[in-house]
Amino acid sequence: MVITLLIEITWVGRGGQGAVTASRLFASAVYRENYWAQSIVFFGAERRGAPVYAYNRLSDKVIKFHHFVNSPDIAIFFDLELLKITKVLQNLKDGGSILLNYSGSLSSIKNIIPKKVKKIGIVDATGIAVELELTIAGLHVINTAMLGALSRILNLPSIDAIQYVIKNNWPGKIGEKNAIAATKAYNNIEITEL
Amino acid sequence: MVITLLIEITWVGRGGQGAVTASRLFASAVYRENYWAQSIVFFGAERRGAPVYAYNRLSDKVIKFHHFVNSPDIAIFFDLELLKITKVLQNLKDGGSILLNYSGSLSSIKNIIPKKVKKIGIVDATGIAVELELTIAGLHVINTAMLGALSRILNLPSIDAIQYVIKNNWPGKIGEKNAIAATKAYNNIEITEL
Amino acid sequence: MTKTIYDELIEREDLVLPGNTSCPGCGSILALRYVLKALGKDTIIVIPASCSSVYQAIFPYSSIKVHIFNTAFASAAAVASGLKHALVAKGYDDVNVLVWGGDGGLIDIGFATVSGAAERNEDIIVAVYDNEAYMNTGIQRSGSTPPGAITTTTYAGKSEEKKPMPYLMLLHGVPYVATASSGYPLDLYQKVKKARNIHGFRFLHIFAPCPPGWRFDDSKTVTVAKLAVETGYWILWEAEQTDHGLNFSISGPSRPYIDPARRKPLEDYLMLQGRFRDISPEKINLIKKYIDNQWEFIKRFLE
Amino acid sequence: MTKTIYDELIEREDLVLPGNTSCPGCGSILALRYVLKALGKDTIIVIPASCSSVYQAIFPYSSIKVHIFNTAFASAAAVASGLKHALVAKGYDDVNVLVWGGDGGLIDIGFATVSGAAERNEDIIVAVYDNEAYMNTGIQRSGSTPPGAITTTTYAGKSEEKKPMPYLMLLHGVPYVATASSGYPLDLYQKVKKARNIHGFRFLHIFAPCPPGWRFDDSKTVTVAKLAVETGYWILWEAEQTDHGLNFSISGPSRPYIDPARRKPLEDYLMLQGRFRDISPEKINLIKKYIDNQWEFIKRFLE
Amino acid sequence: MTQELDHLILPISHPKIGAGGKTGAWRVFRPIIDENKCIKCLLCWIHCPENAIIVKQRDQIPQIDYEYCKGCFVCADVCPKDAIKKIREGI
Amino acid sequence: MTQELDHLILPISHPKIGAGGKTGAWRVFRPIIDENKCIKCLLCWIHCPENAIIVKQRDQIPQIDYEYCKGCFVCADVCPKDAIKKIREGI
Amino acid sequence: MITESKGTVKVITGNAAAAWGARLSRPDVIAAYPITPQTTIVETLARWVDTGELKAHMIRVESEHSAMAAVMGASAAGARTYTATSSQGLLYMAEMISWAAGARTPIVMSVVDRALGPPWNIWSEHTDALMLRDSGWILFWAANNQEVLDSVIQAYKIAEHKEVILPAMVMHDGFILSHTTMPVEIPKQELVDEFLPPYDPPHYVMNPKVSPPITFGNIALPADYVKFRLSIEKAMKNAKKIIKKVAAEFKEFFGRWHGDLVSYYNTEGVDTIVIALGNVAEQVEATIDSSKELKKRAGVVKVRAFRPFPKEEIANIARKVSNIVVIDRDISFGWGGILAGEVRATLHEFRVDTPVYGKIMGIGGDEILPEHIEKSLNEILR
Amino acid sequence: MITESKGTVKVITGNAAAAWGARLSRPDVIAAYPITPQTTIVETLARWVDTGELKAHMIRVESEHSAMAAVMGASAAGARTYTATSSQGLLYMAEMISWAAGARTPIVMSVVDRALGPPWNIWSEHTDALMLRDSGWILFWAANNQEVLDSVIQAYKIAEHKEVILPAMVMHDGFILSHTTMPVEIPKQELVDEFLPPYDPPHYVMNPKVSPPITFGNIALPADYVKFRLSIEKAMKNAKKIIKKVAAEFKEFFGRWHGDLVSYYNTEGVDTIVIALGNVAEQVEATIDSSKELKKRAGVVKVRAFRPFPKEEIANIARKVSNIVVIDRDISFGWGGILAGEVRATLHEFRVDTPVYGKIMGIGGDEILPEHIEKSLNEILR
Ligand SMILES: Cc1ncc(C[n+]2csc(CCOP(=O)(O)OP(=O)(O)O)c2C)c(N)n1
Ligand SMILES: Cc1ncc(C[n+]2csc(CCOP(=O)(O)OP(=O)(O)O)c2C)c(N)n1
Ligand code: SF4
Ligand code: SF4
Ligand code: SF4
Ligand code: SF4
Ligand code: SF4
Ligand code: SF4
Ligand SMILES: [Mg+2]
Ligand SMILES: [Mg+2]
Repeated sequence: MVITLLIEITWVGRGGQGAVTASRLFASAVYRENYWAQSIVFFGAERRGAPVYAYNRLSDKVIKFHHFVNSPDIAIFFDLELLKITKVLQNLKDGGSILLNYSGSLSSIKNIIPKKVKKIGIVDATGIAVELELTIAGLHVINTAMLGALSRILNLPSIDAIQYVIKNNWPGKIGEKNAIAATKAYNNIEITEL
Repeated sequence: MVITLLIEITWVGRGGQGAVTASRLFASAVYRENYWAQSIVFFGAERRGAPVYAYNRLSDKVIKFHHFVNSPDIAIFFDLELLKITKVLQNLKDGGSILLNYSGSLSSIKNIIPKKVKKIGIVDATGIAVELELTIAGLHVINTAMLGALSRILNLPSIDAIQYVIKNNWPGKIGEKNAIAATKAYNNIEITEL
Repeated sequence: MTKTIYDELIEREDLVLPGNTSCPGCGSILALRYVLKALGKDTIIVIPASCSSVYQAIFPYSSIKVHIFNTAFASAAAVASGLKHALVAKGYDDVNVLVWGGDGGLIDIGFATVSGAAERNEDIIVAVYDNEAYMNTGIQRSGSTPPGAITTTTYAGKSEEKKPMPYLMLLHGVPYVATASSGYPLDLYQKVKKARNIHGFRFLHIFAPCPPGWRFDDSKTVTVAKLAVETGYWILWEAEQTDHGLNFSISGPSRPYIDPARRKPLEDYLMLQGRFRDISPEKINLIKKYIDNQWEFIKRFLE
Repeated sequence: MTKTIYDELIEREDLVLPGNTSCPGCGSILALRYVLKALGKDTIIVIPASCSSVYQAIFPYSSIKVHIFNTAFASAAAVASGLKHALVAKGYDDVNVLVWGGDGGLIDIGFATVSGAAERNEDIIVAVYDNEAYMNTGIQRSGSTPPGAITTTTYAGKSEEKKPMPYLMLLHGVPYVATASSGYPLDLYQKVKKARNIHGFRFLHIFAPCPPGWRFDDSKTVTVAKLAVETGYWILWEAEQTDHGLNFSISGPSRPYIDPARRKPLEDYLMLQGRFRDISPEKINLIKKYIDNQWEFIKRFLE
Repeated sequence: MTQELDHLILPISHPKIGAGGKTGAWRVFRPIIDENKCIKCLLCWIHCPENAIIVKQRDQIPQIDYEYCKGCFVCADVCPKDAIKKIREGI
Repeated sequence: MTQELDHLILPISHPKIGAGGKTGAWRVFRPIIDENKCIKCLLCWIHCPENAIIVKQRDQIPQIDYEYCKGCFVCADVCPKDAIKKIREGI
Repeated sequence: MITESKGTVKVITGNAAAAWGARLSRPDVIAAYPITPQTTIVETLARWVDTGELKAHMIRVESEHSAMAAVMGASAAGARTYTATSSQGLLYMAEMISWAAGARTPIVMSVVDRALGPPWNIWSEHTDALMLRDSGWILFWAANNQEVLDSVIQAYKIAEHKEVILPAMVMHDGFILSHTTMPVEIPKQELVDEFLPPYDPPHYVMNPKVSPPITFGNIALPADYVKFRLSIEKAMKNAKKIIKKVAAEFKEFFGRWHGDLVSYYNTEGVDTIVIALGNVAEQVEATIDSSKELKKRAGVVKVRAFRPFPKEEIANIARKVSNIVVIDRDISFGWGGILAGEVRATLHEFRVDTPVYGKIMGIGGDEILPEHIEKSLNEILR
Repeated sequence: MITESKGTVKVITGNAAAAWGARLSRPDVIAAYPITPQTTIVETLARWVDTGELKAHMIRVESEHSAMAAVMGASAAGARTYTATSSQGLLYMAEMISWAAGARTPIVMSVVDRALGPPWNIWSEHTDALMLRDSGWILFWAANNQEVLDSVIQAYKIAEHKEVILPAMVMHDGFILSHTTMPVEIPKQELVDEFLPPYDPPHYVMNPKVSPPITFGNIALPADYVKFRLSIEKAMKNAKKIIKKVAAEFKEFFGRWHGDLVSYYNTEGVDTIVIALGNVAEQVEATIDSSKELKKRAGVVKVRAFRPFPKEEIANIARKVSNIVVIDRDISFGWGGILAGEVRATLHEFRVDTPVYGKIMGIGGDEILPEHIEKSLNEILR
C-alpha cells in the first residue's frame, strides 16, 4: 500500500450500554485483519444513562496521534436521542456515514439527517436484545449488535473477526448469545446510500 | 566603640538540668544591658540525663552568624563528668575560662584542666539546689545558680539583670527561689586565675 | 386536618434537584434528599471524593441547593471542623455543617480523620452513606464491603468481615449516633431532625443500596434496603448521650427483628444481588455471624 | 526445683540493651523489654516516629537487638503488613512482625492504618505503648490523653475524653486483643507469648507511664502504673477469638477491682502526677465516667 | 469575569434543576401513573431517588416530571397498588 | 564502605550495649543494694527499665551494672525490703 | 506492525499494558489503592491474583499512604513489589514516596498522570508526578502502551541494579494512554524471566532468618545524614549509565527501542527541536510526520527519564540547532513549565545559548491537538 | 540595635517570633499538629489561646493532613487562619496543600525547614518546603527571627490581597532560627491592626448566612479547568507586585526592610553575587562582612520569595557581575540544587550568560560555616 488508510469512528452511547466495549472490540477485531487500531474513550462524570463517547482510528500504519476523533468518517448512535442531543453529527466528515440503533424507519427521521451524510445504517439493536433476552441488571445489551452492524456498513472487519473477539471477550454462553446478536444485526441492518 | 566585642560561650548540661534555659536567660539579660545576644541550642536525640549543648554569642553589633560556637571564650559545665566526657574543653579558646558545678576543690581536678585555661570558676550549684530544695520531679535545678556564677566570672551581665530575667521567667515563688540561688552562686563562686 | 409528617415533608424544600447525574435508582442521593430536607438551607456540606462528588453534576452547575465544599478524599471531617470553627468565630452559630461521604472516604482512608473529629467532639454531623464499596471508581472493595461480595478487587468475593463502623462510632462516646437506610426515608428524616438540634459530634450511618455496584435492577433500591432490615442484616437504631447516660434504642422498622424468628432468611436479601452470586456457604456464615454479633452487642446495650 | 516463670525470664535473652537513650524510668522501654523477651529473636519491629524511634540511640548504633525498620509516623501498620506478606511470599512463615508505636502514631494519625490492617486481618502484632500524649515532641495532647491532663497543647488541662482504643480494636473482631501495663511485666510477658502463637491481627494496648511527661519522680513508674490498675482506671484484660466465640477475661491484677469498693480512690493516682495538678472536679468526673464506662462495657462482655 | 479579576476565575458552580442535563433522555422505559389505581399514598414520591415526582399537597395524585425522570422504576416497585406502568420510550 | 559501593551508604545501625553511651554518667544518685537486706525476690531486676540489673540465675542477689544504670530508682521503689540505698554520685 | 515472534500481540489499554508489565516481572507483593484513571491496573492485577494467573500477594490497603508503606515494607524484606496511583493519590502518599527512596527500596510504581484538584478533574496532566521530582525516585514517562509495558519491565531491572537501588516510577497519561487500546506485544514470560532475574538485594534484607539484627533509619547526625543523601545522588548518577545499558539489552532481547534517557526523532539536519515528555512527544512526532514543512525543520527529543535528568543529552542536541521548543503538560505556579525550566537550566549549565521557547499545553486533559502544535511551531519557525 | 519605638523588644526564638507574627495578625482559627522543630509554635499559640491572650479557635487535630484541611475549611468560611509544620508533616499534608491553593484559601503557614527521613534527622534543610514549589503557594524564606515575625504579618497582607488570594508559606530554618533566641521587636498590636485589616474575602465565602448556595470544586471539564489554573498563575504574577508594595508599606509602618522578592547586600561594584535563601544568605553576608577581600568582591542576593520566583530581579543583577554562586541547602536527586537550577533557567530565559556555580551545603543540618563559604568563594574567585 502506498496511500495511508485512515478511518475514524465516533461511538455515542450511554453509561451502561457498552459503547466503550464495542469500540475496543472493534479495535481488536480490525487488528486481527492486520490494521493498526486505536480505541479511545472519553470518560466524563457520567453515571449510568448519561452520554458516553468512544473513538476508533484504524490505519495500515502505526498511529501515533492520541487525540480524540473530531470529524469521524462514521458516527454510531446507540439511540436516536443521542443523535439529537450530542454534537457529533455536526462534526461528521463530509460524505460520512451514520449507524443508528432505531426501531423506526429512515423516513421518520430523515429530516434530522444533514446533507453531508452519504450512508446511513439503521438497526433495531434493542429489538434484538429484547428478543435474545440480552440484559444485564435490567439494561438491554445492544453493543454487540451494533458491532455486527458496523462490520456490515464499514465492510470491515469481517463478521468472523467480530464473532471471534466477542466470544473471546465473553467465554461461554454469554459470548454465544452476543455473537448471535452481532450476526442478527449484521443481517438485519438496513443500509441506505443517500 | 570601634572594636567589635564578641564573646562566645558554650554550655554543657544534661537533659533536664536547664542549660538551654540558662543560656536563653543569659541572652535576655545581656540584651537588657545593651548587647546584641544570641542563644543557640543543639538538640540531639537526647532524653533526660544525656548531654545537651547551648551556646551564646554576645556583641555590641547585630550578629548575623548562625552557626554553633566552636571555640568558646568560656565553657560552662553542669557537672564534672560532662567536662570529662565531652570535647568542649579541647576547643576552648586559648586563654579561655571555665565555669564548673562542683562540690570539691580545684586541686582535686587540676590535673584534667588544660594549660590554655586562664580562669576557672567553681561553684557548688547542686549544693545550693539541695539547700534551697530546688527540685523539679526529682531533679535538682541548678541552672539559675550557674547563671549567677556566670555573671560573676564574666562580669557581665550584672547580677541585677540576672535577677530580673529569672523573676520575669518564673513569676512568683519559684522565681524568687531561683533568684536566691543565682545570688548565692554569685557570692559563693570560687574564681581562680591560672 | 392535623398536620402529618407528609404535610411537613411536602412543605419543606427539596434541596436535591432533579436532573442530577446520579445513576437511576441511586440509594445515596435518595438518602441525601431526606438529610437535606431535615437540615434545611442553613447547611454547608463537605463532600470528599465519592459518587456524591460526581452526582452533583459538572461545573458550572450543581444539583444541590446548599453550600457545598468539595474536598480531598481523606479530609472531609477535618475540613468540616475548620468550617464550623470559622463560622462560630465569625458569629454564625447556627449553621449545620454536614460531612456527606461514602464508606471509602469515611471508614477507610478518612477513618482517622473522622475518629479524630469525634474525639474532639467537633460540632458537626458526619453522615456516611454506605454502599459497601468504592463505587465512584468502579466497585472496589472497602472495609465496609461484606464478606462474599464480588467487587473488581475481590473477584472471588471479599474474604474479610465488614468493619462495624456505627458501633465503633458509638464507642467514641459522641452525643449522637444513629443508623438509617435509604429504604426508610421517614426514619432517616426524623433522625436528622433530632441530630440537627444536638450540639457536638453526630454520626449517621446510612445504608444506601447501589444498583450498578450491587448488581440489581434499578427499581429494587428500596426493596433491597428493606430486605437488609427485614433479614436483620442492617439494624436501625439510635443512641443519644443524655444527662442520664446513653439512651440507646432500636428504631421502629427494626424492632420486629429483635426476635430472630421473625427475620426473613438472609438468602432473600443476597439472592437479589449479583454481587453475591458466587457466595460460598462459609461466607454466608460470616455474614450471619456479623448479624448475630450486632444483635448481641445491641442487646447488651439494651439491658 | 521446678522451672518457674523467673527461670524462664532469666533464660530468655534480653533484647533491649542497657545504655540506651530512654529517659530514666521510662515505662515504654520497660514494656518493650518484656515484649521482646516473649517474641524472641525472630522478630522484626516496625517503629513509627515516637520516643521509641529515639530511645534506640543514634546511628550507627542501636540498643535493640532485633531487626528494626523505622518508618514515618502514620505508616507503621501498613509497613508491617507489607513486611509480613513479603516474608511469607519468600517462604519465611515464622517471623513475628511487630508494630511498636505510641498513642499518637497508632491512635491518632495512624488510626486508619491500624484499623485497615485489622480489617484485613493482617498477620501482625500491633502494640501501642500508651503514655497518653506525644512525648517525643515534648508532651502534646493526643486522642489518648485523659481529661484534665496538662500538656503543652492543653495548658488548662485537656477537655475531651480519652479515646477508648482497646475497645475499638476489640470491636474490629480481630483474633486477639489485650491490655497490659508496664507495671505488670509478667502479665505482659504472658500475653505476648500467647499472642505470638495466634495467627492474624493481634493488638496489645500497653499502659506506659512517662516520668517527664506525666511529671512524677523517675522512680515512680511502676507505682503509678499499679495505681492506674488499682484505682480501676486501667483495666487489664484479654480477648481471644476462638472457634466457640470470643473468650474475654479480666486479667489477674485487675480482677479484684471488678468490685468498685476495692478500688483505691482515683485521687491517689492523680495526685502523684504533676500533669493533673490543676484538674477540676468536673474533669475528675469525666475520668470517673470513663472508668465506669469501661467496667460497664466489660461486664456486658463477661455476661 | 472581568478582565481585572482574571486572577480569580473560580471553580464555583450554581445550583439549578437539570444541572446534569435533561436526564429524562436517559430513560429506556417510561413510568406512567394510572390515576384510577392510585390511592395517593405518596410512597412513589417519597422514594423517587431523582426527586422527579411532583407533589404539591397531601391529597394529590403525584405527577412525574418526565424531563428528569430517569426511568429507574423505584416508584413502581414501591407502589402498593401497582399503579405505575412501564412502557418503552421513543418508539 | 568500599569506593565501588558509595552509592549505597545506608542509615543502618547495629545493636550494641551502650549504644547511647555510658549512660551511667547520667546518674545523679547511685542505687546500692544492701546484700543483707535483699531477699532475692528479683523485683528490682524485673522492673529495671534500663535492663541494667544483672541476674544470671534464680537464686542470686541482683547486680547493678553501674556503667549503664541511669539512677531512676525504680528498683528501689519496687523493692519490698527497702534494700536499695540512694547515695549522691561524684562527690 | 509489531513482529509477533517474541510474544503475543493484544489490543489493550495502557493500564492493561502496565498490569502486564508488572505481571511479567513477577512481583512478590502488590499493594495499591484505586483512583481514576489508575483503577483498572489494580483491578486487573487483583483479578489475576484471585484467579491464580499471577502468584503474588495482593494487599488491598485502605489508602495510598499505606499502599506505598506496604510495598516499602515488603521491598525491605527482599520482595519485588509493584504499586500504582495517580494525582491525589500520589500526593497522599508523598511522605512515603520520599521515605521509600531514603530506604533504598527499589519499588516500581506506575503513575497514571492526572490533574490535581480542586476542582475535580480526572484527565491527564503531568504536574502530579513532577511534584515528586526531588524525591529520589527515578522517573520515566512512557509514550504509548507498548512503552508502558516495556518500561515497567526495564524499570525493575534499573531500580534493582546493584549500582542503583532506587525506586522508579513509570508514568503514562491518564485516559490518553490508560484507557486507550492499541496493539501491544506481550513478551513471552520465559524471555522476561531471562531478562529480569529475581530481585537479589545487595544492601540489606529485613529478615532475621537471613541476617543478624540491624536497625534501619534511626536518628543520624548531620555529618552522617549528608553521606546517605549524597549516596542517593551517586546512585542517580549511576542510573544514567544503567538506564542506557538496560535499554540496549532490552532491544537485544525483545527487539524494541523506545530510547534510553531520551529518544530522538527526526533530529538530523533540522534547525528546531521540540522537547517533551513521553506521550506528548509522540503527539508532536505524529504532527511533524503529517506536515512536509515541519518534517524538514523540526525534530523531537522525547524525554523518557526525567530523573536522573538527561542533561548531557539535551545540551548536546541543543548545540546543534537554533531553536528549542519545550512543551509542558504541567505548570509550576509562579514559575512556569517545569520541563522548560530544567531544559533552560541545563543549557545554561552547559553554556549552550540556543533559545528555549516554552509552551504550556494540555493542562487538565485539555487536548494537545496537532493544529495547536503546528501553530506553536509555526510561530517560532516563522 | 533595634529601635524600640514601634514595639517592644524581646529576646526570643524564631518559633516564638512566628507565633507572635501569627498572634498579632489575629487569626480566627488555628489548626496545627506538632512536629520537631515546629512544635513550640503550636505550643505557644495553644497556651495563648488557653490563657485568653489570643482570641482564636485552636483545633488540635490528629494529623497534618487534617491541620491543613481544617484551616482550609475555616478560610473558605471567611476566617483568617494559621498553621505550621515541618518536613514529614509537610509531606503528609501535601495533598491538602495543593488543594488549598486550588481552593484559593489565603492561609498562612510557617514551615520550619527540616530534613526528610529516613534516617530520622530533625535538623535544617530546605528540601521539604521546596518540594511544594509547584503547589500554587507563595513561598517566603526568612533570614532571622525578626524577619520571621515580620514576614508572617506581611504574608497575610499579600495572601489576602484581592489581587492575589493565594495561600502563603513562611519558612525558617529548623533550630538555626526556630530554637535560637535573638532580640526581636514585637510590634504594637494597634499598629499591626492598622497595617493588616481583617480578612475580607473578595471571592467566595462558605456561609449560607451571607451568600446564596454555591458548590465549590465539583468536576470541571478540561477547558474550564485550564482557566482556573491559569488564573492561579495570574494571581502569582500579581503577587510579585503586591509583595513589593507590601514590603514598602511595611517599611513605612514599622521602619523595617527585609527586602521584597529579594534583598541585596553589598551588591554594588562587586564582581560576584552569592544567591541563597533566607538564613543561608544572611550567613553569607556575615562571612563577607568578616573578610575585607570578600567584601570587595562579593555581594549577596537573598531570595525571600521563591514563589513567585524573582526572575527579573535575578536576571538584572546577574547581568552586572561576572560570577554567580548559588548555595542550596537542598537537593533534588538526579538533578542537583533546586535554587541553582531555577537561577540558571532564569538566566537562560533572560539571555544572561554569567556563569553559575552551584554549591550544595548544609544538608540535614550540616553546618554552613564561614570557612566553608569562604573556601567555596575563594575557589571561584581565584
Ligand atoms: C487520595 C485519593 N485516593 C483515591 C481517590 C479515588 N477515589 C475517588 S472516589 C473513590 C471511592 C469512593 O468510595 P466511597 O467513599 O465508598 O464513595 P462511593 O464512591 O461509594 O460513593 C476513590 C477511591 C481519590 N480521589 N483520592
Ligand atoms: C507526619 C509527622 N507528623 C509529626 C511528626 C512529629 N512527631 C514525631 S513523634 C511524635 C509524637 C509521637 O507520639 P506518640 O505516638 O504518642 O509516641 P511517644 O512520643 O509518646 O512515644 C510526633 C508528633 C512526624 N514525625 N511525622
Ligand atoms: S454508582 Fe451507586 S452510589 Fe454511585 S451514583 Fe450510581 S447508584 Fe449511586
Ligand atoms: S519521654 Fe517518656 S516515653 Fe519518652 S523516653 Fe522519656 S520516659 Fe520514655
Ligand atoms: S405509590 Fe402508587 S398509589 Fe401511592 S401515590 Fe404513588 S402511584 Fe399512587
Ligand atoms: S422512574 Fe425513578 S426517576 Fe422516574 S419517577 Fe419513578 S422513581 Fe422517579
Ligand atoms: S527487689 Fe530488693 S529484695 Fe528483691 S531482689 Fe531486688 S534488692 Fe533484693
Ligand atoms: S536505678 Fe533504675 S536504671 Fe539503675 S538499676 Fe535501678 S532501676 Fe535500673
Ligand atoms: Mg461507597
Ligand atoms: Mg505517646
